[in-house]
Amino acid sequence: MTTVNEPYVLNIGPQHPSTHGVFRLRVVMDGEVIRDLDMIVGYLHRSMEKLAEERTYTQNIPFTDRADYLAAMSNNLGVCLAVERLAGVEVPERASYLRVIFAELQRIASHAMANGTLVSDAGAWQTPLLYMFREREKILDLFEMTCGARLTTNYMRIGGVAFDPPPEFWPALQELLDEMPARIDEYASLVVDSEIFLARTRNVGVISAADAINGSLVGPALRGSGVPWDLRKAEPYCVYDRMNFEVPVGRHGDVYDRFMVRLEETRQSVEIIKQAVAQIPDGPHKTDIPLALRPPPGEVYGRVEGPRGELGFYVVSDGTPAPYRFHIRAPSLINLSLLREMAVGVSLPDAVVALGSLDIVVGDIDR
Amino acid sequence: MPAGPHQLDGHRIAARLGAALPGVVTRATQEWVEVAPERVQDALRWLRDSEEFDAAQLSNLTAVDRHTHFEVVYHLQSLDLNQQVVVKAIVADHEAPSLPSAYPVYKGALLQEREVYDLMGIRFADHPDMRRLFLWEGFPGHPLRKDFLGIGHGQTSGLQRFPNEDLANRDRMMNAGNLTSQDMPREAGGSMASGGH
Amino acid sequence: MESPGIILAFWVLSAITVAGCAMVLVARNLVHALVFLVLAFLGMAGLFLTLSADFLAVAQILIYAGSIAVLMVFAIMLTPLAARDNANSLYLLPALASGLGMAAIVSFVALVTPWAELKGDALAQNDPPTTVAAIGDLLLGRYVLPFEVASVLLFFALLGAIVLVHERGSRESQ
Amino acid sequence: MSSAADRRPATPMARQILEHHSLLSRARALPGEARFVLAVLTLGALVAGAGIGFLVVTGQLDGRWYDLRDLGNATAHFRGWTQRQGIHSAVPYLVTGLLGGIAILSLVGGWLVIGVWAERRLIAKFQIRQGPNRVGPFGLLQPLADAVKLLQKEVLIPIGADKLLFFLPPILIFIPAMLGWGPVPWAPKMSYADLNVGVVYTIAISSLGVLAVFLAGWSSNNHYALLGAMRTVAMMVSYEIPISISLLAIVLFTGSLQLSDIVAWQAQHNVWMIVLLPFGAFTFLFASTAEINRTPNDIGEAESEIVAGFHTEYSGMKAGLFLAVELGNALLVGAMMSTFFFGGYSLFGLERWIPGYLIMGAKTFLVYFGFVWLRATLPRFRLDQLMAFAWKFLIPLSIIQLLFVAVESMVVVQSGLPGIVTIGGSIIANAALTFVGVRAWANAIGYSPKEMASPPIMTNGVGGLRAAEQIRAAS
Repeated sequence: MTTVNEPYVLNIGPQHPSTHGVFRLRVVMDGEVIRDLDMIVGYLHRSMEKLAEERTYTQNIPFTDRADYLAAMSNNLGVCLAVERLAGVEVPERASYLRVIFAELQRIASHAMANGTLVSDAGAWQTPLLYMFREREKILDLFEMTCGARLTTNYMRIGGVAFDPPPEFWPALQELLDEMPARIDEYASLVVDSEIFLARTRNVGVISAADAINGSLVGPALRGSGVPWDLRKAEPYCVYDRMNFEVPVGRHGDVYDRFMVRLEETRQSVEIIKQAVAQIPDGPHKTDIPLALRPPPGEVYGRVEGPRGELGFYVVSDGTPAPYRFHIRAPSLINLSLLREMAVGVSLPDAVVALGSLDIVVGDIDR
Repeated sequence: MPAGPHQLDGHRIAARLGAALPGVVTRATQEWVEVAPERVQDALRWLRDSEEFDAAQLSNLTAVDRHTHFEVVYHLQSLDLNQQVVVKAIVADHEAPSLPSAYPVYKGALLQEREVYDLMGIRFADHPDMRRLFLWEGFPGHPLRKDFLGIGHGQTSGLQRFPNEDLANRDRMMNAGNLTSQDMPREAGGSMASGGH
Repeated sequence: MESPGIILAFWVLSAITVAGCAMVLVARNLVHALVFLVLAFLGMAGLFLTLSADFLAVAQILIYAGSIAVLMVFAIMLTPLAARDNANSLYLLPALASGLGMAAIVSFVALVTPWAELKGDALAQNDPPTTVAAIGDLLLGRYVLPFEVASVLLFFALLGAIVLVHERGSRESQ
Repeated sequence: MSSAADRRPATPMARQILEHHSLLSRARALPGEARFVLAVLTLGALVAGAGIGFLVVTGQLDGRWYDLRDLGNATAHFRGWTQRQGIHSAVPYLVTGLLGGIAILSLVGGWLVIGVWAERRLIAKFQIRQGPNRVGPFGLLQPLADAVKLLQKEVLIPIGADKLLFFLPPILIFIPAMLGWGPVPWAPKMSYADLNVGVVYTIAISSLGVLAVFLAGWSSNNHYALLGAMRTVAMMVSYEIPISISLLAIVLFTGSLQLSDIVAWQAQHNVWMIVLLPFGAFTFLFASTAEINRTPNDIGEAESEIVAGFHTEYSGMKAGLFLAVELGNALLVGAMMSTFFFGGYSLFGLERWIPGYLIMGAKTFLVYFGFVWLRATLPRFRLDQLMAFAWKFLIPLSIIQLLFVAVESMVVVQSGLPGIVTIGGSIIANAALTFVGVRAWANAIGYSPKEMASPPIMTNGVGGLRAAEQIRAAS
């Protein structure tokens, strides 16, 4: 007695509640089980890398805001560090501290979003997401206080940061830092202790450490698989070498581990910001550089640990004010390399959660 | 120094790689090692498996159009040893470029090679899924090539000169503190500088 | 105490039931046929209600309209390569003949059987009749043997289904 | 709890939204005369309430037609009046029947409106938002605005849809949702149809919704809809069994299938079924959430997976009907839950003074609040987990509980011992079954949530595969 199963094609996206943007999965399904998967991206492709070749280095910073719009600060930081190394620009110490503070604030905001949407993908009716939005909102308020923008901040500059935070920034930041640990515990009690959440995320979307390394996974996805790789430790930039923090790594490499790694990283980020606030010196917040910055011919691959992992900027200069080649190594895109391995053979809900755990930002994928 | 803090000297890699796989290395500089395009897979596999370099992860893969040829750049890294290796391969054929795929060595090359194919037009042999990534099938051309929507009169794309820039006075230009945005004439008709206000 | 309303309802429901059954035969679409079948079941439940057999009516809805229909839903959904429309039947004449034969037998039995009708005072005393208790008494008293035999039969059918599925599953896992 | 920073709106816009409908600011804005009238009205209402309360307590209202604690009085008086007037007996039947039907429809309709509003406001509160607060006071008119919006939206029919069957399901699913309210006892003699097979009727009616769901999913010609329909059908079929078994346990105790008898039994023994049958109550609640497609069992319309499940393709008021039925079913389950497990209209003798339907309504809304709470808090199960939970956990344990109850009910009915002994013993035995048996069974089928939760390992090192293996070995 044999049964003939008819596979059918399901189009998940481009507009679907769990694809987090205009992202399409073309899935061949057999009942509830995924037999094949093809991802179709590019709906948000703006060809930033081509546009960048017509702009000066400073003019290219706002593009990076729009690439990963949930981690604009980290993207700004990455491009600034790369170009600074290429052009040999020194950064004042205060600026480095400010960069660390804002990059870590951005990490908290981004992880809040990532974890919140992951729990929403697991079926919680937005409550954890909105709880996490509460703190994200305060962080965005801090951004607004400092540079006038909330999402696409365009705050970092080559040679420093655009503005020194206003006086009312520091008490507000302190208030946030004081309440943050309790808030994180609150998320944990809301989500992590839920057995349904455990049942949905444990042993789902498992990636072994070896596969994760070979598949170029970075960030929480890599650390969730147990690999202690964090560029803030491995290749300290700014003043991360003066900060005391730990790197969380997962035990099984499943969705739950990725979630927990992000949650723990939020705690560590709070610690880093506290230390940075304690240590920050007075002084100028930026070096003045020529608007038409002409780095010497050469190339550089600058990278930072963004919320989604290694965020690289490969910049080739030919001595003109515009980069000859400007490539963004987008963690969101490259983390998707193993999506097919994660999703084929499991049921649709598991695939949705696995996709959510990779924390993709479509702007970052398509650029 | 544009090289990363943990980036290995290209000469050192070239020496080892050349000793293990003769004829693979074509050139080496301080920053990178250049390998023969048809033997990219061998070189990458050797680098991945070698004890000394242990380049377990393909960190970044991209390509640069040099008008006459393409440079495909591989940024490899060893997580355990915390070091970076930069490998380049020159694809000489600018019209129909092709290169062996890194996918059999690094699964992480899957989407990066598709991206390079889509935007640069470099075909990767033995890639399991060589399709466009961002642009639709049938999109004319590969937009990151320098000759895409080519500018005539022997010019190339890219800002050769910053608009309103006083090329005669280099000192003034590089003088820190002298150049703030107020200094730039805003009303310089349709210039690119005023686009970013 | 047959009020005209009840009689009217009886005829209307009968018409619905018969029409539903006829449409099951005529419908070319499996799912449409299923919907008409459910309509016939519901009409039948209504008929039971008009006959003061409320438990039977509810059981009819629960078992036939609820469960059997869902079973058929599953059968339709799990039939491999089932097109939306029925193919032309090769057995039209035999089916018609056997159907008419069945109808004749059922009508004959219904007409010939001496039904134990309640009339006059007996009907008045039993208003409203408590069918649940009566059915329970009958099932576990007078008709206990057929009831148990039916249970055992169903139980073995269940076992058989499990065995069939289990065998296939274990073969797949090997 | 909440610091000052919590209450401070972040932006001027937020502040404006917050203060727009503040009750205090509205009261302040009233002119003096209006405030005086308001005070007089409040005082009058208080006096009238006290007077009615006095009449009720002294028993002067008992049995009068205006004794509104039980609308059965009014009906009986109306019937007697028509008899005395020599009107044909069909007339009062028709009139009361029509009135009852209208009452149920309007009651359910009114509750839907309140339910939509309450759900949105409550979930907003759970989610530290404001919720609808622009249309009418406290956003109370928001459901009406939504309904109007849905009504004027275009009803789209997909090209590949089966036109007839696409049209039917919103209606088909509405009918059982209304019929289900029939046997609910609101007060001692107050229910639309106090069927002697009420329990079976309830189960039968709830099983009818499956078909509409399937038809909706099938006729839409949409994979999401079909997936949702199949999920829902599979789930409903599985969860009808534990519901039936847990209700059977109640029937064994009360010895009647009539809902009013079940409530009367609980009132008479002064015990709620939830105390007597905690596992049964849990089963009923959980299985009901599956039956009516609510979190954590809303896999039939799991938003993050299959968009909207079986009603993906429905738009306009058809979608509105689906949503209304979903909400109405939640309220219906609330009413059933309070009838079966929370003593229905009885409240330990207080129903003597408080109208039964108010008690019943309060209990229903409490259960409904529980549903909203669940929805606001819990993630969703996966289909296979839900099925496993039904078949491996709920059904076997329900059957074990049924065996317990069979013995207990024999003792309660036939031993002749005082109720406090027999029922008290049953409570203890069932509680033991619930708290010991459930754990033992969970262990037996290999479920251990505590081992699943494990925090990540914190490390200071940096490395790749080798470091990962070292860390794993060390922990």
